[in-house]
Amino acid sequence: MTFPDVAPCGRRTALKAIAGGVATLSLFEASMLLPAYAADAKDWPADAFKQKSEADALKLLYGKSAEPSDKVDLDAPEIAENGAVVPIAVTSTLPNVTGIALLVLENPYTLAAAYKIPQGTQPAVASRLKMAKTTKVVAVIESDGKLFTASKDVKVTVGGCGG
Amino acid sequence: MLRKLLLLGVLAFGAAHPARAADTVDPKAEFTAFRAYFTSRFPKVALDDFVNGPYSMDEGLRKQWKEIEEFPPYEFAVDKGKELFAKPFANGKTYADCFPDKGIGIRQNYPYFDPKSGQVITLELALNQCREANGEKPLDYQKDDMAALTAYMAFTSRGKRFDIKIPDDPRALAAYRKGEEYFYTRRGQLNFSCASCHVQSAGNHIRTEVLAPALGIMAAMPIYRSEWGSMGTTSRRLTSCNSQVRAVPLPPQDELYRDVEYFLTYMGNGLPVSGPGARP
Amino acid sequence: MRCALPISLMVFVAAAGLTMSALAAPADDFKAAYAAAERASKQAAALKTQWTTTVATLKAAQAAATAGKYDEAIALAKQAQALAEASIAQAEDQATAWKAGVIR
Amino acid sequence: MASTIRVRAVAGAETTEVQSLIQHPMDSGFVKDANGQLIPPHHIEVVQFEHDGKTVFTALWGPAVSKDPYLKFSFKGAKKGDELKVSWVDNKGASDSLIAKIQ
Repeated sequence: MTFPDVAPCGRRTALKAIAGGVATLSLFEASMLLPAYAADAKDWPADAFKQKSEADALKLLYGKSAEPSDKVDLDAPEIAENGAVVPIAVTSTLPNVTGIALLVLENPYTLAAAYKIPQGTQPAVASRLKMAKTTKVVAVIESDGKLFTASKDVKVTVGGCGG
Repeated sequence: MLRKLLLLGVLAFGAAHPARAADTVDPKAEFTAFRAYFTSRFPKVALDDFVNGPYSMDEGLRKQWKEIEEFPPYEFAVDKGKELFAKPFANGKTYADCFPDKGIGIRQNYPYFDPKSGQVITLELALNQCREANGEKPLDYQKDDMAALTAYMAFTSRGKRFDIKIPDDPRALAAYRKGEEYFYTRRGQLNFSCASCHVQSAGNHIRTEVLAPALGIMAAMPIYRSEWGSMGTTSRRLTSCNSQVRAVPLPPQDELYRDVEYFLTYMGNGLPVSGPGARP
Repeated sequence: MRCALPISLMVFVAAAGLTMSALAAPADDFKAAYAAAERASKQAAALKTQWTTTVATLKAAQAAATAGKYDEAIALAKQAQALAEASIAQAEDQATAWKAGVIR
Repeated sequence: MASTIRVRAVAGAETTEVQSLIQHPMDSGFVKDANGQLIPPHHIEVVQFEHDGKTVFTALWGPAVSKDPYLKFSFKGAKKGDELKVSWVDNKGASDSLIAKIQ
């Protein structure tokens, strides 16, 4: 099930897309169809960000489960310099990427960030995340409607001396 | 716990010297020895790279640092510092009127010894002296505006070589010596000196962090530490180091802090300004 | 068990001692212990060698006293004094010992 | 008040690389302040990048994104001099936006 092309974003194509069975799409995916002119809080999948497990977060976010793939490249440090600012970068050679998500499994809420990748945008993103403790970090790529993951372990401890 | 402390208390009571042995103070000779210590101990580290502290010592940390430096969080502090630096005081004057070259590209000359006051003047002290001379209240030495101002002034001096002067004036030599003494004196319940970490253990890990070598350690000031989540000045770094070894810090810009900054920055002469710096 | 006797003797004396001091108001004992600790702490501060743990223990001693827990308060005051004295010893030792570490 | 958004967008042959840094505390709600009180969650939820009236990137952030959050991505179809609109909204309804020129 590939996403209806949002651009050019004429009323007719948008309406046809919505008529085309929005019921099967989760709220998150449906909201991708509507053009938004500024960041809109309604786009934010609050429930997905409250989940404690990877599977639950992905179920709410994409409505499906994921499988590992070597076509997803996750760059994360082996030992985090500081758990408050951990540089993370993910890229993929998979086709038609429409979404990327980053999960930090040992954080109180596993989903750290999700990104919508419209047509014409490269399947790669870099960011800086917070990690509560030593954890597995999972990158999820949504390609042709299916989810593929790569993961890395990041050691996180308190920095510095005494106190 | 008490027993350990009593043991510490029974340290050999060094007989107080009736009169301090008049040891001569030779900054130049000590400069050469100081530099030789670090360059021979870390032969693979390029001299100029010492200003990057832990990142000249550990590949994994360096990679993360490089990524953060692409668009570092201290950008906001530099922009705010630039804005504050240009904002006139109530009397219409600005910081530019207090500093040589209008305050641009001069960080490499601080701290300097001021013969008139007989004091070591650090950049932070000079900024507050400028404010007070123009009828403004002094700033908190450790964070916020002072950190933003010194970040901007360091940014405008990036790459310039440190050029700290110790004039042939007994008061200047005394300040250098007191700074050196502070640097090597063990303090706090953990009984560490600056040298315990930044000389003997330079390059070693302490939890996730790597101890920066003392050579060039002042070059990146002020620093934005991920730990603080904000910009901090040399004063903030020195006082927090004291607390970490459980020594009660002196007031920021206390004479001893300014002397140790004078001593340490002098030891980094010739190295490039790398502030403001991002640190763990 | 020859050595047992002296120990039991000591225990007896200590118990007598305790009953004796129980008569003197514990608050006065605390004041004396706290004053001694404070004197040592002030001296440490003057030598710029004060430890953060001395300050914290003094505060804890004061808090325990205000809460009426005098035994604990006295113990904490004594510990604060020990910390202060250890920091003074450290400063006196370091007044000369620092030179050993200088890179020459 | 200076904008909370810093953007560097550079048009390459194929794609335009965009880096952004936004000034925001990104409080997670799990951190205590000096006197032991929990600092309530206060973080950006949605960041939107638009070029030529079309959304080219949307970020959905939770409390685990670092303070003064950074983002890098790239997209096709823009050239030097074009405008790139950036906007964000946080969980308290605060927001900011900026129109940057692609270099």
